[in-house]
Amino acid sequence: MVYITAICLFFAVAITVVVIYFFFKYKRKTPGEVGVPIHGDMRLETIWLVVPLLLSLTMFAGGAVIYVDYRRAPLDTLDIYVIGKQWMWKSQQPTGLREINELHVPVGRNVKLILASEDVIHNFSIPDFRVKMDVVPGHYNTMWFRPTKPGRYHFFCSQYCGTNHALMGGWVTVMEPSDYEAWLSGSSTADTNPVVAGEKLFTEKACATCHLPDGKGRAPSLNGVYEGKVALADGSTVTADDAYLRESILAPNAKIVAGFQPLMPTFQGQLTEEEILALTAYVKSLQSQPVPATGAGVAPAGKK
Amino acid sequence: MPREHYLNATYGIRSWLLTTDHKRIALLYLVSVTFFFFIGGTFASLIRIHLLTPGGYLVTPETYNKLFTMHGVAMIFFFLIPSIPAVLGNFLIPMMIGAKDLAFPKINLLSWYIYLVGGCFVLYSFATGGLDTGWTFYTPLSSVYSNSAVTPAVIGIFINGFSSILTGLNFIVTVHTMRAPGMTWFRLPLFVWAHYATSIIFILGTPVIAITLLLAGLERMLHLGFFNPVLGGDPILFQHLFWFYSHPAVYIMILPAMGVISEIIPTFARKPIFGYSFIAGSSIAIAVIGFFVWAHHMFLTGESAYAALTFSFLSYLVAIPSAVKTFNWTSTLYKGSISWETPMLYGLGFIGLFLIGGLTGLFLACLGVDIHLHDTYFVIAHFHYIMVGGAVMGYVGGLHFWWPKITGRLYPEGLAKTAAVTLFVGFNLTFFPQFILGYLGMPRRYHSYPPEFQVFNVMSTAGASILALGYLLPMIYLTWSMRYGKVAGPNPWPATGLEWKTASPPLTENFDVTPEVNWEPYDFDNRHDLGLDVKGHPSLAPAHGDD
Amino acid sequence: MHRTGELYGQFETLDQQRESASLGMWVFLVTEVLFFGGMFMTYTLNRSMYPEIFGEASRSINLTLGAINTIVLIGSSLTMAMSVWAAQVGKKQLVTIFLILTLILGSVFLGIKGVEYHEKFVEHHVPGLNFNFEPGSDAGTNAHAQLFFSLYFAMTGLHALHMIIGAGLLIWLIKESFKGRFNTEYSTPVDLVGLYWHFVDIVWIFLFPLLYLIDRH
Amino acid sequence: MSDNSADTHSEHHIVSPKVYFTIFAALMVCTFLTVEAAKIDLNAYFNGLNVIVALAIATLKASLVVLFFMHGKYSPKRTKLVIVCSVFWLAIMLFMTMSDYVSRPWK
Repeated sequence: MVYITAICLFFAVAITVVVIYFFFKYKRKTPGEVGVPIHGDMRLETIWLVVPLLLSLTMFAGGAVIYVDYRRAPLDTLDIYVIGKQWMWKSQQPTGLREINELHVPVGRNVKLILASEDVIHNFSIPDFRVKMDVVPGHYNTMWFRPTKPGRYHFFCSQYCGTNHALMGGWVTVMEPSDYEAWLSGSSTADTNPVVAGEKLFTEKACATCHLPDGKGRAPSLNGVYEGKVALADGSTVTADDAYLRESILAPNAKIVAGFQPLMPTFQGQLTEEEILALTAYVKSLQSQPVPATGAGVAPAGKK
Repeated sequence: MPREHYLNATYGIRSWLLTTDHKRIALLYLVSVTFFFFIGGTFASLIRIHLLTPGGYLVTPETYNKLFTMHGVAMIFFFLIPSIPAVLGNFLIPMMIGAKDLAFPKINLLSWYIYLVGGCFVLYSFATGGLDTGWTFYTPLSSVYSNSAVTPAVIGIFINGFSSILTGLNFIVTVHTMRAPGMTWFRLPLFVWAHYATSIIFILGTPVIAITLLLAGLERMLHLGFFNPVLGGDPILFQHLFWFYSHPAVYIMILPAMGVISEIIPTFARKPIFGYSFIAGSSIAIAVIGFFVWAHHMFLTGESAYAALTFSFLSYLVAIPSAVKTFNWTSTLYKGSISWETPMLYGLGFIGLFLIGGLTGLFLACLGVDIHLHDTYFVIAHFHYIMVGGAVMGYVGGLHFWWPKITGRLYPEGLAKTAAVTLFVGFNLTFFPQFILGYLGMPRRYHSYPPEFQVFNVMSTAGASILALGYLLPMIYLTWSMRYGKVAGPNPWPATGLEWKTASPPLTENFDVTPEVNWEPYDFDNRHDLGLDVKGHPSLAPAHGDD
Repeated sequence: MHRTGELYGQFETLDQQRESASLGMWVFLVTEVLFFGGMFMTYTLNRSMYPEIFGEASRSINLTLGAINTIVLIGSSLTMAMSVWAAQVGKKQLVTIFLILTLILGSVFLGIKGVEYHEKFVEHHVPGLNFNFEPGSDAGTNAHAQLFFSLYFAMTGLHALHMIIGAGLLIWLIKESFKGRFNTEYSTPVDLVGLYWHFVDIVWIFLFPLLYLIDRH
Repeated sequence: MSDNSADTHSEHHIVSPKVYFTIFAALMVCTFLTVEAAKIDLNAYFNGLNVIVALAIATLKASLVVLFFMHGKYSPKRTKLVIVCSVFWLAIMLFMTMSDYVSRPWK
């Protein structure tokens, strides 16, 4: 940023000064005067083709490094779900604690936000942390940051989303880890726990009738599936991340697990974003469960 | 002034509404784009007044959202895109290449009518419920959630697209087949090159926005699901299709302005333009590369990181031809004979503002920096520097430059200089603070904002009032000059283009006899017909280089 | 601009006029390619997201009628090309006859298209109007099948609109041709409408496999 | 009036009806082939082969129409450039947009 600013300032100032200098230096003296007929210069053209090109490539490279780092979250993150809807933000801590237009995070931890939208495109933006990401209905986006100083910081919706777009903001509170723990335990209750809610949905929506834990059902066992490698019917493999789980719930036939039939109905339009998150959280909680030898979505050996 | 010219050849309202004369059609456009400019300008003024206070008490949030949307739609689709091509381009291209008219005069008139019909739909939308989707019409907000009059607006822009397409088609064919004897491609004025490049974008880009908005409109009317995730569609696809046109559309706005500046600078520096072929080539390069960069508007939508890297890289490439142009313009001034007349002041202003606008684009093309600046006031400031500082300055400068040709009369020079300076100062005061606001993190399209941002907003509003004055002044004295201005004569500056070889105002068929071109462009030294003091020149260094 | 015979005032020669008109038409067709291109883009993405359901939905449209229509339309392209030829060699009567044949074939195409649309209407396959893909299909399948049919109707509808415009142009050409306006010297309108007609044919050549022939095995 | 007038006569090239009928016959054969090809499960050999074959045949047919019915083969270079541009830009739109979608998986 400083680098780009320096280069841009240099060119802006240099060209402006040169233009103004020429304006005075070569001001017309007599009405009939004509300028010197210079048509061009190949060497100069080459210089100002190549030099800006090289400079801009360094700018590109610098920006690319930051961006790649930003798009690839580290592994040891604190995952918080954030759902945008016209015109409020709901966030949910890993313990299930929910907040509206507020977000509490501990200082010095890598925090990953998993963003979902109930309606239109929003954008979760924390200018003080230099981060933002669109919140797009229909799929998850993630963003991550590492707060370094306790305090309260504004967050905004940066993608225009309708009438009260400007009011769709709130505060991030960055706390000392101990304060954060205290804050978490002070308000968490079992019924808000997404794993519990997800387990309930898992039965209610009849997922449990096919996805048997022992792998003997009509559908793969979900034990240990999260973050594991899943072998698909077409021979490829995918990592079972949030996006994959979401897709499997909403468009089950898109990726069929090897050895299974495409039997599952879609749940598109039947689950709210929050319910999908709860189900995902429940499936995640099965990560530590023993993986059956056969009939699993993920082969035990293939586990990371 | 000539006794008979295109303005008085025939009389009556019919002779204007049914004219196929490219010069008269240009004037019809002039009136209609000015109308839309004032509509858009009114919305802008209300926005700036509203933003004086952080709470924003002047209008409701709904109204505010409609104001900035309608400001964008009116200004972009109905002012900026047609402004220079349809007014100045229409008026000048046939004359510059020595033709009697465009290749398809009736289609030219048809484009104006299509523009009017599209404009009526959009005005209807403004009048009945307004439009609150943002000019970008992002789905599913526009196609499902908005309660405003989206459908007529979308239809209006769809229809208006055909006006652009037909104008572009006309220009391309005209430049290919209607050039006068001796008018080779490399003798074309750079204004024509710029319009040729613009027309390429008209032809290749506009149909895509037309079909995209049509699909979004169908989605809204019939509850289809092309871009609606609830029905299985993908909202990001809309953005891809939208920006496939709308990013090149930025070049539709700026390329013709660059063309104007490339005419003004050699004329008032009275020397050949530096690196003619590089300026011509860079216009084409911008038009072509401009099509490969669109997804840089989408770095944070969750698009593939590989795609983001590619598009960022290509975005830097498109910056190069613009830089080449700027360097060449600057070098043209070197050892010139620079006159400080009004069009040249606009030329100077253009270079300064375009420089800032272009260079701040480098920040936004930079992936890492864009994470912070995306969708903030920094973006607003950046594209206003390009579109207002660049395109509008070019347009107003061009109007001043060719005003004697269009009307046969000169405007009051003193007033005109005052207006040019007012515009420059007002513009910078309006938009420079917005760069700072953006850097501080103020998101765009906010009807109320945290109080810490107020200082810069007040500065911006103050600047906007100066800017408004700067636009009113030319309106008044240009209108005045049509009747009372000093008679200009065929070539008042003097300039080298073919358009200055005919009377001011020109005859209906432009030239008495088809001209024959046997000189190079901007070649003041060998043009003894201009009445300049060629011999008085200190050093006639042999011309070298690429020309 | 005044006009001398078939030469408009802004042009110097008939050659220049013909050249301009032909280039103009080609450039116009470029915009048409990109215009349909937006829809092909939407189609490509949606099909790649829901390949199975697109296949299922495609199998529910009438292949026989689609294939017949393809033949009819290519046939009309042939007669159109023949009328251009007839104009070039100065057989004025043949021009009219081939134009009429083209118009008839074009109308047959539109007629068959109408029959297909009617079938879809009866089957509740028209998006937005009580759309129901198959009795008992779930919400997701329904939505995705509706995407297919939205594209089917948007693409074939836009194509049919072009056909109707083309038919209008043909009627005008037939009228002019009756007056014997087209000859070896001047046949620009026939050439241009010919280009347009062939383009519409080309669009169909792509629409046919993309809409009718997904997973027919 | 224009430097391209040398090209104009080639644009007036007369194609004989025999060529037209041959092309028509070829188009008919292609139509038959594309329908039959769709009925075979080519995807079993190579995933997506069905689409590739269908599009290849369609492209062939379209090329025949452009080259012969539309006289593309006998047109001036400029017209050929226009045709190539349209295809190229369509390809940019399809290819670059799809490149985003297929490269989404990131880790």
